[in-house]
Amino acid sequence: MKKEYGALVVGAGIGGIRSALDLAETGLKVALIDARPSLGGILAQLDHQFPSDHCGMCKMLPLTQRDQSSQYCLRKGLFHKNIDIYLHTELSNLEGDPGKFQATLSRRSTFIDSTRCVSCGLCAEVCPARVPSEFNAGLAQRTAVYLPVPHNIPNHYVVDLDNCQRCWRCYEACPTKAIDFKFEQRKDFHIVVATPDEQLAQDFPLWFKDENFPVHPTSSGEDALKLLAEGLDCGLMLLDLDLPQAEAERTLRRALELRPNLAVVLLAAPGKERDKDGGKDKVAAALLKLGAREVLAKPLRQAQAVPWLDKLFMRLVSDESFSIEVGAVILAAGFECYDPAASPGGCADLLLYGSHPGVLTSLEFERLASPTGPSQGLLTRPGDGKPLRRIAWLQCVGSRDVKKNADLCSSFCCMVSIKQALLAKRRSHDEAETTIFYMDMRTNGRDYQRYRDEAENEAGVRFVPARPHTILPGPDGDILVQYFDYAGELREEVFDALVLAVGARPPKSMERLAQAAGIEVNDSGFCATKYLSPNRTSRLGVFAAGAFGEPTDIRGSLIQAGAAAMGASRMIRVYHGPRDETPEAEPEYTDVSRQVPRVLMALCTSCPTLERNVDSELLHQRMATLPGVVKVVDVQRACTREGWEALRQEAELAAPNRVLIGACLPYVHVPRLRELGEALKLNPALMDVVDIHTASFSGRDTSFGGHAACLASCATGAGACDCGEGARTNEMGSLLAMAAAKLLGADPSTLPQATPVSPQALVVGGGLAGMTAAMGIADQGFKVVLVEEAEHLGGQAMNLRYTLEGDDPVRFMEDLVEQVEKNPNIRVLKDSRVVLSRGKAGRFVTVVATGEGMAHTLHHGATILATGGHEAKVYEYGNRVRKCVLTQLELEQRLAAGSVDASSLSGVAMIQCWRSREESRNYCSRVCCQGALKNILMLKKRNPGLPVYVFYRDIMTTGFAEHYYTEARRSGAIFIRYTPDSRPQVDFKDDKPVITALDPVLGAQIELHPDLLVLSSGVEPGDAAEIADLFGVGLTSDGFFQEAESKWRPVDFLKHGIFACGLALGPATMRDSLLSAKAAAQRVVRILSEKQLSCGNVVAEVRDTLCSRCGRCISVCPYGARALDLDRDKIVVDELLCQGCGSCMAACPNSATVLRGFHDEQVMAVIDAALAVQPSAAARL
Amino acid sequence: MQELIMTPQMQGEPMPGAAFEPAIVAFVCNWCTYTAADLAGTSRMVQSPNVRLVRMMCTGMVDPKYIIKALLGGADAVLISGCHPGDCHYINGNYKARRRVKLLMEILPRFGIDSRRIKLTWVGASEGNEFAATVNRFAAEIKELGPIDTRSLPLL
Amino acid sequence: MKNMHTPIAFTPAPLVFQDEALAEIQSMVRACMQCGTCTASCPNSFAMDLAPRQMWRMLLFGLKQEVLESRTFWLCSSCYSCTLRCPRGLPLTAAMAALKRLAAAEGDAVNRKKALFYQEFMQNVEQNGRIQEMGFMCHYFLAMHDPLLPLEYGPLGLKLLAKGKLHLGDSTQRGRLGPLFAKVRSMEEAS
Amino acid sequence: MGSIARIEVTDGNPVAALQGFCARLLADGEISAVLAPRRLPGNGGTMPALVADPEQFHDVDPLAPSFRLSAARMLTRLTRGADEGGLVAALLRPCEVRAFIELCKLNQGSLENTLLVSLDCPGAFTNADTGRFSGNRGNAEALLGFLRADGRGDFDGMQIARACRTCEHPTGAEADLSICLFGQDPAKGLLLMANTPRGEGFMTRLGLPEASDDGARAKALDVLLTERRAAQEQMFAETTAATSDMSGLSTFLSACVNCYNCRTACPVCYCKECVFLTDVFEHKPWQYMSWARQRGALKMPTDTVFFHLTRLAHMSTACVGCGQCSNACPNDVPVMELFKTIAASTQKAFDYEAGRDPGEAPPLSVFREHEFTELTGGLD
Repeated sequence: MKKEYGALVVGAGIGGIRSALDLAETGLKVALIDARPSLGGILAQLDHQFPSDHCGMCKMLPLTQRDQSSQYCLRKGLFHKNIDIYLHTELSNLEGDPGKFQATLSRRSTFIDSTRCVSCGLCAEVCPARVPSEFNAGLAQRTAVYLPVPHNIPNHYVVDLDNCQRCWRCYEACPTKAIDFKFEQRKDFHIVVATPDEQLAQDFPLWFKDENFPVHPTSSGEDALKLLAEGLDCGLMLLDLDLPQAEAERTLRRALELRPNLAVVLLAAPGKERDKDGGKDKVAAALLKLGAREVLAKPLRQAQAVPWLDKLFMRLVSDESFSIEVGAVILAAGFECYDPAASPGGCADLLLYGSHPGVLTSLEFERLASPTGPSQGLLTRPGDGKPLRRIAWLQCVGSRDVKKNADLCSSFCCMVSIKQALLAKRRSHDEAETTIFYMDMRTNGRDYQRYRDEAENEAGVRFVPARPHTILPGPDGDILVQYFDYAGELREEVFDALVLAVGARPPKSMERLAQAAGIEVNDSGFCATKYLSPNRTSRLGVFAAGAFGEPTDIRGSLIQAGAAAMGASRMIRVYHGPRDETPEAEPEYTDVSRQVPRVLMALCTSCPTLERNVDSELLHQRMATLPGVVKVVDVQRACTREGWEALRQEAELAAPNRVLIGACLPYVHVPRLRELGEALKLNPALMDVVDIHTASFSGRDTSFGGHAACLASCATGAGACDCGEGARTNEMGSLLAMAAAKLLGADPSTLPQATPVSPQALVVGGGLAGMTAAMGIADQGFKVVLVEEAEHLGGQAMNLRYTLEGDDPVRFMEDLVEQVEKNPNIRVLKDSRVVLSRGKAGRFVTVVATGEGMAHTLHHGATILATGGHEAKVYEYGNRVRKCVLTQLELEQRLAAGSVDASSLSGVAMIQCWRSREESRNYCSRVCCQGALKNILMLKKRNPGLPVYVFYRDIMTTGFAEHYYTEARRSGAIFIRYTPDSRPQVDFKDDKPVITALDPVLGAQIELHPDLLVLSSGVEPGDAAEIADLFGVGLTSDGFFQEAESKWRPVDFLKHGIFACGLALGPATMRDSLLSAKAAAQRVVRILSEKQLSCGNVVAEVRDTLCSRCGRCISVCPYGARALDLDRDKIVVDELLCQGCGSCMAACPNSATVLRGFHDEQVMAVIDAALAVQPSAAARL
Repeated sequence: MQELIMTPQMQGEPMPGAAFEPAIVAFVCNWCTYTAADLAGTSRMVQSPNVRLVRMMCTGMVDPKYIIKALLGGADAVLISGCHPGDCHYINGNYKARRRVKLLMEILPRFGIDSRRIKLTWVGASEGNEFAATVNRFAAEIKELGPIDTRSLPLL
Repeated sequence: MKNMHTPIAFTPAPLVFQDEALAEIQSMVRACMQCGTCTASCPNSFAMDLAPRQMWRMLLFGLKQEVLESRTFWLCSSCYSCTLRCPRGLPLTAAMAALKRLAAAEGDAVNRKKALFYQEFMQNVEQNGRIQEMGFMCHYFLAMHDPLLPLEYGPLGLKLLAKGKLHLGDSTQRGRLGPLFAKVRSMEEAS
Repeated sequence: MGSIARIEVTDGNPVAALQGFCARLLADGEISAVLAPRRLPGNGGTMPALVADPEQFHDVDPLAPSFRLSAARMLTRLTRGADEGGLVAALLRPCEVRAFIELCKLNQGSLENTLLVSLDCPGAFTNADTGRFSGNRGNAEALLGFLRADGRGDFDGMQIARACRTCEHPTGAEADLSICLFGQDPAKGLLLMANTPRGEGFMTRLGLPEASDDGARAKALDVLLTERRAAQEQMFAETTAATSDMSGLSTFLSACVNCYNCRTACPVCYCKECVFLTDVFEHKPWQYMSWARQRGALKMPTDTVFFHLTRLAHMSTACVGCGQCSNACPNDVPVMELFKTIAASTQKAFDYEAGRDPGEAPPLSVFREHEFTELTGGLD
């Protein structure tokens, strides 16, 4: 029966994971697939991310309903009740329409059975193949059977068949027989060879004798078909194109009728015949279209044909293709880093990439600086290992380059270079000198300008505005870089290493994915999306998330992913109707709090590693003596279905109220505890899995000799041999004792009852962001109250007249306002203000006062703050005073209204970054560069000869907007760079602006007499201080909302249940606001879609009789989950906000507050168990 | 009620012939350090077998009385390892741990417990080699420092 | 780049497109983003008074006089390395050639004098079907009306003579290219 | 230093003068009651009493060198939460004032509801000796001798408690009003100083005659402090030597019977119930058996050193050195010496002084991003 999923997410990079989590948390089942054998995409290779220079992926994990998902570092892996993860799987076809898609997925086999592999690594030790490792970006080598990413748990090994040398050593070395090359199925894999060439017909059977493939050579197509007709179970047919074309085609068509999934391979004669009549190519192409699999060039040599056919056999037998039914599809396949050594568009020769060890791409540098990298995190040059002390970064490699079909800006490489420069300084304890060569330093995120200033002023990173043209091998293995600085001097510098800030390219499998998903691709090769509907692809029901639509940084990807999740969730709800099936009933567990603790301990003794290294009989005896342990049982291979069944029967027999399983890789079993809990009617919190497997490995001798070998070699024989078995058994014994002690102290009482959720949302602010968010929530069937201060909806976006990409924002806003006002689920309160708000996630109570003095009290489950912002007020240079000085917004409105006639103008000057990116407002307002370009193109369209001069510091056109910057230059606008200390001076002569400034290229003062001066004054947040402390949320120093985590929770607040979006979060274009609004809407739907929010297993409780109300725990709680209830004079814990971090427990001197699962006596018992000295083996004898 | 059958380890001097094996209790945070420990374990970086990891949700949860309990209970050393400042899943748990260890470093060394027996380190999620190196170095250091003298004292 | 740093104070007049020869060259280099790769990769840039990057800039500003006074475009030996490496894909060598033509056509006496070398060269080729070094030299020195010039090229000339590079002249190819030049002239009149 | 007034002493009886002072305090409308030490009927010495009736001051004796328990905890109970009636005036020793300030930082009491009056403290005898000093049993002459000697030297063959001998805070500058004894002739008159605005307000209302500080007090204080700091250094050295290793510490605490009396008497140990009395330390039989087997033999009751170390960790940064712990210990365990020595070093480490300033947050209640990087080897 075909599996049903709410959504299919293609690509398990950070964007994919975010979309999957956002959907899974609203209760939808999600299938998450990725072509790579590991989770995390490019992020698994990055350890630090700007602007916080820290890792923080785990902050993306759900906060409420925590126990549905994994609660450990995301690098290890992801588990969620509603997400099924298929790795090594690609989308091969997508039919049907939204709400009912049929997706066929093809999964390339890894040839290793994931339930058997215990990642002991012995196969990798014996594998002779050496291939550049993708994880370490080619800097290190890996074997053909390898571990894709060291962190992932369960991290099973993978066979890379293409580089496998078929020596089968790994097959022999594997202790648990997890590697399966399907040897025995070879003898019934019949191969039919239809070829007129006798020599080939004789050779084939000989060649494949030792592989014992049954080969049936036939001289013509008919004989082959006869064989098939007689019922031969044929696996592969080789069709020689030397046969007449008609016969070959008939044979192929007939064969596919007899065996629909038969693999047919064409044997094409070598080049010269083909050209004679040119027919063979066309024939091959035709047959391929008909269903032939691939073409193999003749003449075949045994050394090349046998491995090829053997591998094809293995793929045919092991790979599988299955189809699932999904409501919506999200494509989050991300991007590939530009490879300078790529043959057609590469620049390896110019930049010595590949020939000089010191020239690295930014990804390679990232791996170099990572502790799991080739040099264990020491910054040494690959090759001669020289410590890197003088490092240079070269920006825009493979981006902003018209000749390499990359007229786009990858938008993250500038910030990545600054981060890597800071990382290099920190790793080398400030000895490294770092230089960044750039054209425009694109730091247009909200905190990014401060990040750059800090790097430049405090950390001493040197920024050089120049584009090195010549890279030469320097003295003793260093690199000589020649460049022209802005003053026109030719400079030459020597560096230890040169890092190329490589841009983004569409993923390699892009056209295959686009063809499979049926979506169009834009001219840069990325998925085509429109400006004002950013994550809709060309096909309805298929959404683009993360950097798949447009190259963007991690924060952008996450917001895009959230928006795509909202689009998909809305699509599913619209086509499936309100979710009919009732949420599965909460399984009720028997209350064991009255019973004496009885622990059942199950030891999985299946792996050979265990028997050889541990004296299991002594272990059993020791464990039986543990307090509270009533039964110790052995289970064979607990990781398999039948092993798990055996364990369940044992458990039902012993009827324990605690279950402890000693097995390998606990993360595989933890999700299964839920089933066991239902079977035994025992709360899974009273069960635990402990990893006894790693212990049996680590320790001095990792060889497999174990105790036996040690006894033989160790003279004392029965003496206390400290190397092998004694230490292992001790370690395992204490691990189990510790786990048992913890379980003994587990608190069996039921969790505090869940808080019911009022299924309504409150949106404060009726601008573009507020309305989009309200629509996003209302369309998914929830009530929304939209509160707007002004008399009408629309906010700042109503002032826009046209966009850079040529959309019409005016009509877009009119439609949006009309939809919001007509939507039955949205109640609009205009000219009204929030007066008071109390409560927590799921149960907010807010009082809104309307203009006519009416006060509404609203009960809602979540809140979105979208108070927006406005154009910054700039009063210098005659702005607002003189007629000839405008801001970009006024110019846009006048151009649209026609009050400014471009053809009558004789010259226009523009000044960018006016009073932005300076101390009073030290952030880039992100919209003015695009605004300026939009106006320039409009002016030039109406008057091509009009001279336009733009004074700029850095043009911030990230993503595809770069194309319009090139257009603006091509249209004749002259861009003149200025620095904060040589600012253009403006004064006025007979009511016309006169601008004098230094043109750095000419090195000369120029004086312009335009008749219009346009200032880009940037963006300021609305006055949100009052709203902020009404809802108890924070503001940044510039007055924007301070989100919980700028990268991983971009639209959430630290206080759960309140979200923010739009201009109030930071400067944003219309597209950014739309995206953050949709992402915020999906976060709200995540809360509203639950009937009641239950808290996690690990949550704090207050034992009131012991508490002396000192308030220490209130101030120490990072989530503000604790409060002093004045009238009941008690400390009250809000179970929803509490994330179980335990800070309160450590702050309370007399453990008046305790954390479920980590009571003081529990931890003390664990410490005792850890220190209980185990008698060595000798004592037993 | 059975009890934990443990033969008496020693009256004063360690078992003849067996070298001194330090017993080290490590309080590790569930997020970054536990991932590094798993990474060190699965990638076979040799770890001394005498370190027992006690998994806490965050180093901010490590109460000074756990450290005192461990040292008095016979642990030769205590390692507290958490995420780098700024990486903490709970935003500022590691800053609290740092202050509490600072307080203990002022008290316990005055009673002859060598300050090297308590160690606070920050280990990132992918620093498996760093964690293994820290643990191995720490175990070697304690082994050379010798057993803690609380084990033989008739006190608790 | 000798006189680089003397500030050139001027006021760029509003560009009125009456001079479409200049506009045609401007449209070639309009998308320049001043990255300086052309200047750096030009082998003769050491001898140029205005760096190519600055020359394009002044061109965009419409400073035709200052551009025509400089020697930069005359020194371009069209090795095409700047065109190859310009990240904007601009036809820089073609622009240099266009400037030469513009200078020859509208330039002042100094420019016309510099254009003489090219005119004499082409005439020599048109007459003899190939370059006759000796004939060409005589005509060029005569046209330059500068008696000292031959002496300046004296040592170079002897070296070429020793190596047999100075072709004394024969008439086998005479007039062979006549129709080609005629065709080119007719096309020039037509455009 | 705020204005200074004079408390007249008639016919050489300073105690009567202070009783009059208390009565005048009570007469003021804002003060609803006065907490002051009152003589006990039987064996002499004083205990705090909450006097609400002006006539009942006849046996109040704030000057008696008797310090049976710290009144700080009592005051917190009187001033906790919203103030119903008027203020409570409290005559306290400097260490009681500082202990009260520490408790207010922990929301146990509030400074707004009380008028703190601190007395210059010449020190007091241990509870065992208090009864035997004649001055405590009505011998006014002996009391005047004691006050004039600023508590230095022997009285009836006894010295003041070691905690007081090593105390370097004999004056309570943090209180609203201070009654100055040092450098004054108790028979003639005492000085009254106001340290806070509220103290100023009451001073003027009391209408005491103006006075000027002739520096005698500072001189006497100087002499006293040098002597006490020397005694303190000597005590620290002694204790550090005695507890330089764990066996030293265990012999130091060998007499302890886990009665936790020192915790009950300690003013800054504010827990309702000490964690060592809660279920956390109610060990099960098998735990005792396993420890016994582990170590061979097990001292009972267990968790002795554990208790003292944990208490050090909890309150050494708040210890004001009042000595009540040794006072309350039935088996004369030198608890005060141990806690004052450790408290000195932990408070210096965090650059914090218990009770110095109500606004200064206790060390373990604030956390900063960049600090103590030397702990993790310079790694931030």
